[in-house]
This record gives sequence, structure tokens and C-alpha cells, in this order.
Amino acid sequence: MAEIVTKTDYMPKSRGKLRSFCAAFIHKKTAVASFFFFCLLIILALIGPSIVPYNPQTPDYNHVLQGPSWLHLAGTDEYGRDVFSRLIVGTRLSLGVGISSVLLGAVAGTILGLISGYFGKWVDKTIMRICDVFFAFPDILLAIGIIAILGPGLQNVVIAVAIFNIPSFARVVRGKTLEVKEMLFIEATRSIGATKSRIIFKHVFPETFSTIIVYLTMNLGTAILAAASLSFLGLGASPSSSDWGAMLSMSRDYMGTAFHLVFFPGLIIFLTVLSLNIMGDGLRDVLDPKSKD
Amino acid sequence: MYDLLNVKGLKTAFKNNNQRVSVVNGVDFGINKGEIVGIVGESGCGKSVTSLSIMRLLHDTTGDIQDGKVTFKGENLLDLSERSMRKIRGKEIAMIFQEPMTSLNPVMKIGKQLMQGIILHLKYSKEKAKKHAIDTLKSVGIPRAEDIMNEYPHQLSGGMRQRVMIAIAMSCEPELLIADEPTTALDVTIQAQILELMKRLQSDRGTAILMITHDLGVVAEVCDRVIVMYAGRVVEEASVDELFESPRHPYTKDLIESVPKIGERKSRLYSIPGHVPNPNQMPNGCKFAPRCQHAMEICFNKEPELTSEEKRKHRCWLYQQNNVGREQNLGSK
Amino acid sequence: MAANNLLEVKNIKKYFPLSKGWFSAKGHVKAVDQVSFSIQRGETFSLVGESGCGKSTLGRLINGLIKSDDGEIIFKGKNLTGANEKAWRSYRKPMQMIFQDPYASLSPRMKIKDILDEPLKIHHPELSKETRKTMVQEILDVCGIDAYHLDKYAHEFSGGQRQRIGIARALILKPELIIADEPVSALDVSIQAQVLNLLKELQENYQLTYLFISHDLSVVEHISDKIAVMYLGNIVEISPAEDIFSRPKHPYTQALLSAVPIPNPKVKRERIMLKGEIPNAANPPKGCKFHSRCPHAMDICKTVEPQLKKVEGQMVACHLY
Amino acid sequence: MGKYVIKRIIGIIPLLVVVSFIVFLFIHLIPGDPARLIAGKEATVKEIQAIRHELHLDEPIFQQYLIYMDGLLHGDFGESIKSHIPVMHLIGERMLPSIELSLLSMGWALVFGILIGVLSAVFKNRWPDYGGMVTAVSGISLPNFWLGLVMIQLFSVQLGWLPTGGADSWKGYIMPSIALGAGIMAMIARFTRSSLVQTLKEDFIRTGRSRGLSSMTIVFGHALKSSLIPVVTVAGLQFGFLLGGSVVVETVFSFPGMGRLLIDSIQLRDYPVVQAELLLFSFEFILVNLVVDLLYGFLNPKISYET
Amino acid sequence: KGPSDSESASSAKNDKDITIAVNQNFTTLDPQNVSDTLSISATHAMYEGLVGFDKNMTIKPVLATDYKVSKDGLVYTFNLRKNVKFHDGATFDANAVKANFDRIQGSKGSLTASHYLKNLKDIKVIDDNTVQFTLTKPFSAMLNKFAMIPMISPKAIKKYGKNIGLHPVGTGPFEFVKWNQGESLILKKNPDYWDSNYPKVNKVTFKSVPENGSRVAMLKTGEADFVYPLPEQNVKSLKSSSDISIDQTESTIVRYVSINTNKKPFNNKKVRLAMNYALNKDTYIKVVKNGFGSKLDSTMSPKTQFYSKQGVYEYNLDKAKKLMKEAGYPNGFSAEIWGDTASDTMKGMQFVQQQLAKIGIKLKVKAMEQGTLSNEIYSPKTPDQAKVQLWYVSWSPSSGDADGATRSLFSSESFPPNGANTAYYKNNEVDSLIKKANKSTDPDEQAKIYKQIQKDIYSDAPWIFLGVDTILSGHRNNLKGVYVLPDGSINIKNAQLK
Ligand SMILES: Nc1ncnc2c1ncn2[C@@H]1O[C@H](COP(=O)(O)OP(=O)(O)OP(=O)(O)O)[C@@H](O)[C@H]1O
Ligand SMILES: Nc1ncnc2c1ncn2[C@@H]1O[C@H](COP(=O)(O)OP(=O)(O)OP(=O)(O)O)[C@@H](O)[C@H]1O
Ligand SMILES: [Mg+2]
Ligand SMILES: [Mg+2]
Repeated sequence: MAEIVTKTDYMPKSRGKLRSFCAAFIHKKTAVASFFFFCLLIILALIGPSIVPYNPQTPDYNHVLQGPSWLHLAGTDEYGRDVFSRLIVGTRLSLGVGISSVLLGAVAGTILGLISGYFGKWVDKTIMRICDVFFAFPDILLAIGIIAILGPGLQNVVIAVAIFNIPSFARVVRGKTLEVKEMLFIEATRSIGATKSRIIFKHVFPETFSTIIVYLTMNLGTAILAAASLSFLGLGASPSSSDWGAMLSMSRDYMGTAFHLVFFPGLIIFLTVLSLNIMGDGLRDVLDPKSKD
Repeated sequence: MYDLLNVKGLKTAFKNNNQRVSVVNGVDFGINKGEIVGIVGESGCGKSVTSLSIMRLLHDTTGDIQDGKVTFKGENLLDLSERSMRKIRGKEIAMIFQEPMTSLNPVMKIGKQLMQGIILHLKYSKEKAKKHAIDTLKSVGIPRAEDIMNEYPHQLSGGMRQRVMIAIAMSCEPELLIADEPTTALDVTIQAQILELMKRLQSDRGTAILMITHDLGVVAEVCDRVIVMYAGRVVEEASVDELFESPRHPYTKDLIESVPKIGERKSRLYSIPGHVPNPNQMPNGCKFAPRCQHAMEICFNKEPELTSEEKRKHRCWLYQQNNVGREQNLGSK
Repeated sequence: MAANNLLEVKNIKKYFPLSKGWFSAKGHVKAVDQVSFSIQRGETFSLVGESGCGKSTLGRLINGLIKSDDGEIIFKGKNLTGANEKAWRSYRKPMQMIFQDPYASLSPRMKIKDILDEPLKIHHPELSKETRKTMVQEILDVCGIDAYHLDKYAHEFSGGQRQRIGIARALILKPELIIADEPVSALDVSIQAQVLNLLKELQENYQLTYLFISHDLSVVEHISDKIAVMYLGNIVEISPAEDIFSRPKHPYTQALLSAVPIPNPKVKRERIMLKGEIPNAANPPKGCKFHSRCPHAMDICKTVEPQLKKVEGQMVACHLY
Repeated sequence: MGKYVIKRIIGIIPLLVVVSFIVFLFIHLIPGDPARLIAGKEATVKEIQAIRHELHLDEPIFQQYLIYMDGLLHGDFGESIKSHIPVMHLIGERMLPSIELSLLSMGWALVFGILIGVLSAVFKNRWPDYGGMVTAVSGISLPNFWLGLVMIQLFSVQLGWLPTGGADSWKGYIMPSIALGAGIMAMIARFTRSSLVQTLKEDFIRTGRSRGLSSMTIVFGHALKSSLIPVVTVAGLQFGFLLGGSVVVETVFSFPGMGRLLIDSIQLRDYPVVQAELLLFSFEFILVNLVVDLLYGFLNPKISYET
Repeated sequence: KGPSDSESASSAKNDKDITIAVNQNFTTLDPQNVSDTLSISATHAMYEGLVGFDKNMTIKPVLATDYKVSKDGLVYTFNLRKNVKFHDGATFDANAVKANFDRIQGSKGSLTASHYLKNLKDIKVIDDNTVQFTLTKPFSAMLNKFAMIPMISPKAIKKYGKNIGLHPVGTGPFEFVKWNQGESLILKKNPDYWDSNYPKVNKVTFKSVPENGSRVAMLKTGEADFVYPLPEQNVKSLKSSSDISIDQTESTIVRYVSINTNKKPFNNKKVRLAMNYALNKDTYIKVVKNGFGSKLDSTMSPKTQFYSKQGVYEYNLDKAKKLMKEAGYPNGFSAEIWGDTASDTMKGMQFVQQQLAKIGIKLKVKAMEQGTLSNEIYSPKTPDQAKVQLWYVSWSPSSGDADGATRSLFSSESFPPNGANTAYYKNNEVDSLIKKANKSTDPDEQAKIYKQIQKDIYSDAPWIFLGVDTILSGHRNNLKGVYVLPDGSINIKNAQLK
């Protein structure tokens, strides 16, 4: 190749993957704000119990159901416990259970969905029909079954919520996979001799990723509430633990009389889900090579 | 000044890795009504981007037009609102995209894609539009046109898709047709048929065509005038006959030299040595200088202007000796 | 001679079902209909023919990307008919494909360097990252793409650049057989020349074999040893390259050659214009599929389908001979 | 395609037999004894035994299954252990309102979800997008009961426009369908947005623009269809869940749906009712998912089913 | 303004129609197979028994004009009311009564009512208007049980068979019109009711409205004329309304925590007493019951037969701590408290947890779904296998009788799985007293015996005695005569609109 004279050694300063990722992410103001909010939540989850103004478990029967005031920023509950402190302390449990269960469900569901969608034929049929049956099973029945088999416990709540999530993720991912696998570049990848697992995880998966992100971030709120309702069936945390979902559900009867009991847990769940969604969108944008900025 | 389209100093840049890179760098040319103008040039020199810029279709990319003027029938397209631009697109200026697979809607039947524009711009009734669509498909040589109307792009061969693209663009009988490599995927008989069709469109309707192609044979066959681009710039412009007869710019010469010709089998084809410089390392002077056999000192220092000479234009110091002298004098002072 | 065959295709067939009705397919597009040929090692076998006649489909069949309805594919003496995906996979290293549609065949979310790295990763896991990186740069360089572009995504390239990336991806593995579906259609002549030179050079050095699909007859002439002309799912003529251009036998081949545009505005040539409607691949004419447009059509052409036969060292399927 | 549909519908039958067996095993194996739950806390072992005998609960589980299947083959879903009311009657009366409510909820959730999604995608990272996001996130993270009670307070108590609950007039469907649809709308909006954002970057959109199509035509005529697969998937899922009824919404709006019946039956281990409902739901999901699969083929012609 | 604008609320109603919103679904309308109080309320509007309860849960004749009990307590003779017709026109007579009892006994235990007839030997038709029942052994609460067995038209029993639960035909003041599963039950006036003073309204609609907030809203909008139960939290806000009144009824429902006296450390009476002293009942009522309820000062509610007041274990933390020390647990211990998943149970359990924490008892609150809970409690075959420690629960004797409030809770025969003595309370003296009370036919003697029983048990403290529920119901002021009985069933016979 004599004619190639100018062999350029020039390379653009190729930044590390992580660094360029961060650099791109930084440009999204809302995403960064959400990220900081989320970090705050994580910090609260870690150190929350040691910075709260009141012991979240100590009742004060003389000050029950008080509205927000300077003393009690988010008011007090039916036992006179400080709602604000309970919310902060509840961060760990709610976020922990919510995030881990959704993640677990997402990972398992995604794998199943990819396999089902890519392989098709009987694999697809089997997985999807099992999912159909799972869909038909109400949560409460699964919860009872899980208590019977695994016994109660927080980790089992995580497992239970994850199990609810698996079939839905599987279906969502499968739908997208069916679409992606027909794209020409998948055929091109097959033509270079890529293994199925490589095609599935390196090529199909990234295409389904933004769908997964959306489902994942949207499901967090649902998972926090689901975890609470399982607690009520005796599967998980004790009803006295300060978990957001449980606080919200317990205060149902006070809707008309002590609105703050519903409002604040609802607000924090809303903000958490919102921040995750914004972050998810940011992430999606950053990972999208066609993204504008 | 041309009476249909004038492009002046068009400059388009893309942003990647947070740097702006100009890929079209001050392009000037124009088209008269009913004229077929070819654009040839190095792959990646900005032909497609130029045409997208004219149509203002960089919307969804990271690119934007930085400078310049695109006057179409006296109006600067770059100043138009999106709404007025919409009225021009498809109806007055239509475009055939280079990549037919991805440029067709994969989930919409061919017929519908075709008819949409017809109904919108020609205001035909549904039945009439359908008939027109089928006729157009037949005219671009699509067999079993009625069936194809009900098929999806992935069921067609590459060449068929390309013909569908052509049909879509031609169906509304635009005043200017920008055809970005319209016949690359077609066999020569069909190609001939399409070129014929285009010529007919030109002669019957007075449609002007901007034909971007690599096939110098096609250029020779249909174009009236040719523009040669290199690295985001126009380097030469001439009528077809003149260009093939006496190419001025060394790049044009080399290009013509590289064409394989039937009946002249040789073991190696001529190809221009070297690469197009990457946008970050654009030489100061003439962009072609590093690969040019006639490069002079000045070529490396100062970029030549696009100068007119009779009916042709070129951007090369070889033909601007006077200027060179003066510049050199100035330089040595 | 047969022993030297790298690839042998026998009576291969692919019908695509036509727009699905509610209960049964309305018919079939006979994309590839009983095609047989063989390619020798180190040879360039070109396929030319009308657009939509089944060239790409043939390429995909040979690479096992779609399943044939009938017929055999024998690669390196192994019959691949009915092999499963796993078996195919092991043949894909020595048999690479360049797709007609370069853009759609590139992963939209992968940087070019990763796209090119991938075949290496799959087939040469033993290579170090550094080695692979240099190999990628080398092949890109050879294909005329600056290392500056390594970090870009497919959509950030021009049509010709994408095509070169596709070529690079196929070449990087140094395969034995390359199925090149219009590999140079979007390249300007200079780069086209450069790529063609490269292909030839590789062939000389490594005994590469090409199945070359193209519409550009001048390119085909330049590169091929043997040329097959396809028409509506059938091969109508197979000849050594020199012969086909000097003595085209089949009327379709003749028409094709006469239609090649010449890059000289002064030269005008007599052109055989094909008349008649282009026949329907779903319902091809009886007898010789070309007879409806053939200037020399005879009565027999309407009823009897001609078979490939040897005529002066060329294989032609035409009743004229 | 017709063949495929018929094949899949026929395939449902053996599937349902398998499902019935799994469900049967599962609900009989989880702890809890219907005899005890029905007889009450005071009942003695002897009484409980008598009831168990009456209900065939003392027989081997496989035997019980055969008895059940025998009834099922004769179209008899059995009767409620608790009330002796035929299961068909219990479910039948609740099914129609449930289906109507589901359709209504799904209908508006789809329309508004897609609209919000489209707006968010078209005005990506601008205020309509953020507005859409906040709406969607509210829709999903506001608990149903909250939304329901607030609506009752507002529309029934304060304004007197709508009845607090019940299904005796179409007005009774409005608030429950809003409460049910909010979450679905949220999901649909987010999926539409995410999918559409990607589609709008495809080259064929550029083709559309190059032909002078209006943004409306481009979005709704071109981009939307190829963005709908994830949307259809979740919509299908959610629709399945809707048909199964939502305990919370049924509770808040005193709506006679199937959800509450199911929960009550589970708590009482009213096997025949639970069994029948689960079979019904499985059937629904299989059917809904079949429709979704067919829609895939419609939305993306490259996806084919013929095996 | 509200209701008049609302179509469904106004058009469906006229002056003589009433709507009653309740918190559950009806399960069945087979009066001999109902077990939940709500369905009992509904069946009582359509059906009547030989005897029945009045507002204070005392027995009074209904379809019988009078009755006689033999000295040995084994033979019950009823004289039946004449000229009573079932809704389908069938005549009510002795044969009808027999047909009903035959149905129950023939059900081999699958009808709820058969539990009431455990001691019934046979039934004899003396003449058209007289029936006689013979028991196998004396059973003092038998009359209460008769009150729980309404009479179905024998014609209907034949006609509908098993499906009688969907087609109720009785003698009561209201006739069945329609039952919309899961939604509502509509009854209309029985024009041929034997007591021509009743009924005074034309149509009664029961609506099941499980959500507390929605029920209250219905009362406010006028969609419901009567709601039960009325959530305690809403009392304050409703009191200010001029067209709504709130009724309070002391119930027979007692709230307590049963303590497994068979298990360490609960077998130590001092521990049990300490737990009782450590729990502040006033606060309990204030916090858990929102101020409505009274302290449980016996093993049964004041509204139950033969109730006798005991001295409450008043809140005394020091005493509790002292007792713990004496019992050998100065630092307390850990234990589990069980309960179902109803929200007020969870609230109560948490309260107990908070209170007992003060004497060092660390409770783990374990809420369990009903079926699982019942399994946990009733599956152990022997007391030693039992895992239950503390159980937060409530009890209401189904027929308001003292036996029902005592035997299954405290007799050693009633250890699970044979009954609900989850305290595994065994006191020989109590056991024999219970037997004695059953044999006795003299109410005064019974009263004495039950007084002793209550005293013994209360002092043994097998429970943490918490409170007695107050039943709250609300109605619009133009409605009179609908009331809730102490057992939680609604009586609408006297309903009247002004
Ligand atoms: N979306 C984009 N983002 C970044 N760079 C781009 C983008 N599109 C095009 N470019 C760059 O702009 C330059 C010109 O591209 P263009 O497509 O106009 O080339 P071309 O002249 O049409 O070439 P070809 O003949 O190969 O199609 C190329 O170097 C290409 O890499
Ligand atoms: N997936 C498919 N479904 C249905 N028909 C198809 C499909 N793919 C190809 N065809 C049909 O098969 C025929 C041959 O297509 P093929 O792509 O092989 O043509 P080709 O020779 O490569 O043409 P070109 O030169 O235009 O690329 C065409 O008529 C096309 O319509
Ligand atoms: Mg281009
Ligand atoms: Mg092709």
C-alpha cells in the first residue's frame, strides 16, 4: 500500500468511557439536580437515623395527629410520633427494598425477555405462557405462598416484589427484542459469526435499554407501595417500622382528618420517583449516540 | 446569479465530542431552471450535507448551518419559517436520499408513503393519487407495481427501494430535484431508464436536477454542468463537455483518471495518493495540496479563491498565477 | 477442478411469501430459483443482473443468514444444508459478508472502533487489546478512513465512509471467501480504485475468493475472473470475464453491456433498449423468463425454459444457442 | 395469520388445563384451611372434620383435582365454599362491570397517555416535556386511594356532580376509571415519549420532512406507529391487570368488580372461587397477550409469527 | 345542593326509600348459613326466627307467640303465631318449622346453623301451631341459638335447593328484590306482613361501601341515609352537620391480647399482671379507638348476658415493673405479638408494643393474613406445639350469650384446634363452673355462676384486657328507627322516614 503516504497517528484525546459519560451528563441541569436529590436520599439512608430530631419510634400520646409546625415539620402521626423523623429514617428501608426489588426484577425479567424474544419458537412460547400464569396470580396469593415457603423477612419482600416484576419486564423487553432482532445490523452481526449470547447482550440489549430504564424508573414508586402492602400481609417489615409506603397506607383512614399524614409520605415517594425518572431520561440521552447536546 | 437556486458561502458544522467541526465550508454554486447539475467529489466531502442544508433537514442531527445564504426563487430559505419551508419541501424541492433502506419508513406500506406526498401537494383524490402512484412506480421500472404498493420496504431489494425513493421524489413534479446518488443500486438498464426519465422530467416540466453521484458515466450522460467538491468546498465548476475535455483542478484530473473503463483492463487502477485531511488537521492552504502533484509553496500557505474564468470556475493557484505573484510579493515584503 | 472449489451452490431456491393474507400466502416471490454455480479458491466470481433479481438474497443464503427452501451449499467441501446456527457460525469466520446497505448494517450504538473490533474479539480472543487496536487502525487506514473517526458512530459518517467501514469489518478477519454486495457503489472513483486495488492485492497475497455483486460493469470487468448474469432468480450466463465483455452471449447480457454509461459526454453509443414490461417475480413468464423483453425471442422461448449449457467456453441459458 | 390465531387459540386449552393444575396445587398447598375459616373460631375438631368431608377436602389432593376437573368438564365451576352460591354467578355478575370499567380506563389512558407522550417527545427537554413528566410521575406515584378519595371529596361532596360510587349509572364509572387509568396513562406516556424520541431521530423521519409533511403527519402518521411496540406491550399488560380488578379502586368507589371478590375468597380460602377467578385471569392474559402479539405484527411487518 | 344534582342519587329515590351503606359485601342470603354480622342484618330484614333479640339483645318471641322450657332444660315447646305467610304465599306452621330444622340437620354440618343445633336430639310437630324440641343435654343458651335460626319458606327450600341463598323467601317485613353481587341488595316492603304496623318504608337498599371515607361522603351527599360503621375519625367533623346524627351503641365486642399461659414466661401470673398494669387503657381508647370505647372490665362486654363488672387493672407502671422484677424479669424479655392485617389491629398491636416496651418487653409485631394466621393458631394439635404467644384479637359472642363469651375462650376443652382458648387457660374450677352453668335452667343461678367465672378468670389475667368497642353509626336526621344492635347487626324493621 505504497500510496498511503499520510498515515496519521493523530487521535482525538479519547476520554475514558466514564469520564465522557459524566461530561455529557453534567450538561443536563435537571438530571444533575435530580442526581443530587438522589444522593441526598442515599445520604439520608446511610446516616438518617443519627441526625433526626426525634426518635421515630417514641410515641407522644399528648400530641397525636398534629399538623405541620416548626416543632414537627411534617406533623405527628396517630401515636404522636414525628412524621419528619420517620420519613428520614424510612429512607433506608423504602429505597433499599424498592430499588433492590425493582433491580432484581428488572435484571431477571430482562434476561428472560431477551432470551424469549430472540430465540422465539418454543422458548418464547414457554417463557411467555409461564409469564401469563404469573400475571394472573394476585400479589396476595404469591405473598402467602412466599411466606409459606420462605417465611417472612425483609429479603423475602424483595424477592416477592421482584417476582411480581419479572414477568412484566420480560414481556416489555421481549416486545422490543422482537423488533430489534429484525434489524439489519443484527443480521450483519450474525454474519461476522457472533454468538447468540453476544448478539443478545451486546447488540439487542442496548437497543432495549431505554425502554428498560423507563419501566424501571416508573416501577420504583409502585414497588415501594407494593412492598408496604406485602408488609401488611405479614411478609416483611413490621408495621411499626417507618417505611414510606407503610406510612402512606396506614394513614388512609386519616385522609379527611389529618391530611399531612398522607401528604408527606406521598410527596417524598413522588419526588423520589420523579428524580429517578429525570435521571433516567438524562441517562437515556447520554447513551443515545444521536443525542443533540 | 442563477435563476432557480443560489447557494452562497454555505457553512455547516457538526458538533461531536463537544467540538464543532465544519464539514461544509463556504460552498457556492447555483442552478438555473431546467438545468441538470452534477456534483461529484471525494466521499465524505460534504455533498450530502450540502443538500441537506439546502433543504434545512439537519434538524434532528447535531449539525447546524453556521453561515451562508440559500436563495431559492429569490427567497432565502435559511430565513424562512419552518411552516413556509414545509410548503417548499416536496413540492418545489424534492430530495432523493442516498440510503434508501433507512430513508423509507419501515412500517408503512410503499403505496401509502408514495400517496401521502401526492395527496398533500397535488391535492389529488385518493383513487387518483393511487393511480398516479402506481404510474410513477411503473415509470421507474418497478415490476408488479400494484403488489409493491402493498409491500413494506424490507420486502424489496436494494434497487427497488432506491427506485421507490426516486418515485416518491418525482411524484410531485418538483421544480428542483436533489438526487443524492440515485442510481447506485440500480443495474445499468434500469439506470438508463431512470436517467431517461429524469431527462424527460427536465425537458417536459422544466425540472432542475441537482445530481450527486460518483458515477462519472452518469454525469457525462445527463448533466449540463458539473461541480466538483473537495473537503467541504467547491473546487471546480464547468460544463460537462469542458470538464471531461479539459479538467483544470488537479483533483478533477485525478478523479477522471481513476475511473475504470470497460475494455481497458489493467491490474491496478489509478487512485489519488493519500487521504482527505481530517477536519482537525485541515491544512491552511489548499486542502488538496498534500495530495497534489502540482503543489507549489503557496498552495500550502494560502487557500485559493473560487475564481471564475469564462463560464467555469476553479479554486487552484495553478490558474491564478497573477494573484500568486502578487501575493508572493506581498508575502516577501 | 472440483477439488479446488471453495464454494459450490446446487439448485438453491428461496421463495418469499407474498403479503400475508388471513389464511394463506397469496403466492411467492421467487427470489432465487434453482441457482447452481461454483467458485474456485482465489477466484473473483461476480454476479450482475437486474435490480431485484435475487443477488442479495443469494448472498444471504450462502452466508446462512436466511434458510434456503431447497438446494445445497457446499463450502470447503462441507455441505452446509440444514446446518444449525451454531454450525454456520464456525463458517462465518472464513466467509464474510459486505452488506449492500452499509448504514443499516452497522450497530447504531457502537463506535466505529468497537464495530471493527468485534469480529476480532469473537474470532481472535487471544489477541491483546493493543494488537486489536492497531489492527483496527491499520484496516481503517487501508480503507481510507482516518483514525480521527474512530470514536464516531455510524450515523456521523457519509455514505461512502459507511461503506468503507463495512468493507473494513469484513476484511479485518482475512476471510477466505468474501461475499461483497455492492461494496463500492457509494465510493468516489478514486477511493473506489483504492479499495479495488486493495481487494486485488489481498487476493494475490492471501488467495482470497470473492463473490462480488455489483451493478457497475466497469468495476466488475476490472476485478472479476468469472461473471454470472442473473435474471429474475435464475443465472442466465456464466462466463470468464474477458469473454463476457467481448462476446456477450445472452441477449440480456448484451442489453446490459450496451447500457453502461461512458464517462465521456462526447461518446454516444448505440443502446439496446429493453422493451416490454419488467416481468413479475411472483408470477414469472413461462418458458424463458426473459422472452417478454427479448429482441430475439422465438416461439420456443415462450414454452420451454432454457437450461445453462456450454457455448464456446461460456455457459448460457438461451435457446439461441 | 389466520392459521396462527387459530393455532394459538386452540393452544390455550391444554395450557389452561396445566394452569388449572398449577393453580389448584398452589392454592391447596398454601397454609389455611377453609373449613376452619368458615366454621369460625369456636368450631371443634369434629365439626371441622365434618365440613372437610363434605367438601372432599379430606381426600388426596389429586383425587380432589379430578373431582374438580370432572365438574369443570361439565361446565360446572362449583360453588362457593363459604356461601354455596355458584361460582359462575358470583363471577358472572361482576364481570361485565369489570370489563366495562377496564375498557373505559384503558381508553382514556391510551388517548391521553399517547398525547402526553407525543407532546413530551416533540418538545423534548422543554417545558411540555417536564409537564408531561410530572403528570406521568404523579399518575404513577399517587396511590389510587388518595386520588379516589380526593375526587370523591371534590366531585361528590363539594360539587355534587358525580355519585360517590356504585355502577348503576354511567356516572359511576367516571371516577373509578380515572383512578385506575392514571397509572396506566403515566406508563403509556413515558413509554411513548421514550420510544418516540428515538424514532424521531431515524432517517425516514427526515424523508418525511423532506416531503413537506407537517409535524403532525410526521409524528402521528410516521413516527408513532414504529414507536408503539413498547406502548402496546405495557398497555396489554395493564389491561390484563385491569380486568382482574383493582381492590383499592373497587373499595374506594364501592364498585362491584372482581378484585375484591378474589381477595375475599383468598382470605377465606374459598378454593372454587379462587380457582375459577385465576383460571379466568390466566385466560384473559393469554388472550390479551395474543392480541398484543398480533398487534406487533401489524405495527412492525418484519415481526412474523409463522413458525 | 349535593344530592339533588346527582342523578343516580335522586332519581332512584323517593320519599319512602332508604339507602343503608355498610362496609362489606354480603356473602350469602341463606339465613341458615350466614356467619358474618352484615349478612345476618340483611337476612333479619327478610327472615324471622321463632324468637329474636330486642335492642338490648334480650330474647323475645317473634314467630312463636310463647315458649316453654322443661325443668330439666331438655324440652323446648313453642306455640307458633297464626296467620303468618311467607313471601311466596306459603303458610307458616309447625311443618314449615320442621322442614327448616330438617334442612339444617340434614346438611351434616355444612350449614352454619347446624353448629347451633349440636345438642338437638329431635323435633316433633305437636299440632299445626306447636312444635317441640328435645335436647341431648341441657344447654342454657339454647334460646339464643333459636334466635339465630330464621325460617325459610318450605316451598322455596324445595324450589331453589342449594341456591336458596340467592332467592330468599321468608316471613319478614321486607321482601327480596335484587342482589347485585358485590354492590347492593334491594329489598321492598312486604305488604302482607303479619304486624300491620310495619314496615314503614317502601324500599331499602343496602350498599356495600368498604372505604371509610366514601361511606362518610355518601352520608354527607345524602346518597346514604344510614351508614354503619361510621369511622371514629370522622365523628368530630360530622357532629357539626345539622342534618346528620351520630348514634353510639355499646357493643358485645371485646378487645384483648390473649396470653399463652402455657408458655414461659407467660405461665407466670406476675408477668401477666405486669402486662396488664403496664398498659394504659385510657390512652388505648384515646389513641387506638379515637376516643370511642370503654375499658374492658371483665371477660365480656356489659351488653353480654350475665356480665359482672370486675376491678380494672389500672395503669400503674411502678407496680408493673415491680411485678416483673418479682417474676424474675427485671429487664423484660422478647416476645411476638400476632394479629391479622386489618388496619386497626395493626394500630392496636403497635400500641401494645409501645406500652410493653416500658417494662422492658420487646415485642415483635407480626401481622398475618387471615388464613395463615388461622393456620398458625389452629394447626397445633397439642398445647405444647402451639407457637402463639400473644394474640391481639377481638371476640363477640354470636348470640350474645354468656356461654358463647366464655366456653370457647376459657374452657380447657377449647384449646385449639377445638376452640379459641388461645390463652391455653386451664382452671379446673372454671371448667366445672362452665359445665354447671350450662346445665342450669335458672337464670339467677346462672348469673351467680358466671359472676364467679368472670372473677376467677379476670384475676388470673390470661389476657391483657383492653376495651369494649363502641359501635358508631350515622344517619340523616329524617330517618328514624334504624339501629345497630350490640352485636353489630343492623335492625331496619322500624325504619321510618320523616
Ligand atoms: N450527523 C453527522 N455528525 C457528524 N458528522 C457528520 C454527520 N453527517 C456527516 N458528517 C460528516 O460530514 C462529512 C460530509 O458528509 P457527507 O455525508 O456530506 O459526505 P458526502 O459528500 O455525501 O460523501 P459520500 O459520497 O460518501 O456520501 C463527513 O466527513 C461526515 O463524517
Ligand atoms: N424479506 C423479503 N420478503 C419478501 N420479498 C423479498 C424479501 N427480500 C427480498 N424479496 C424479494 O426478492 C427479490 C430479490 O431481492 P434481492 O434483494 O435479492 O434483489 P437484488 O438482486 O439484490 O436486487 P438489487 O440489485 O436491487 O439489490 C425482490 O423481488 C424482492 O422483492
Ligand atoms: Mg453522501
Ligand atoms: Mg441487492
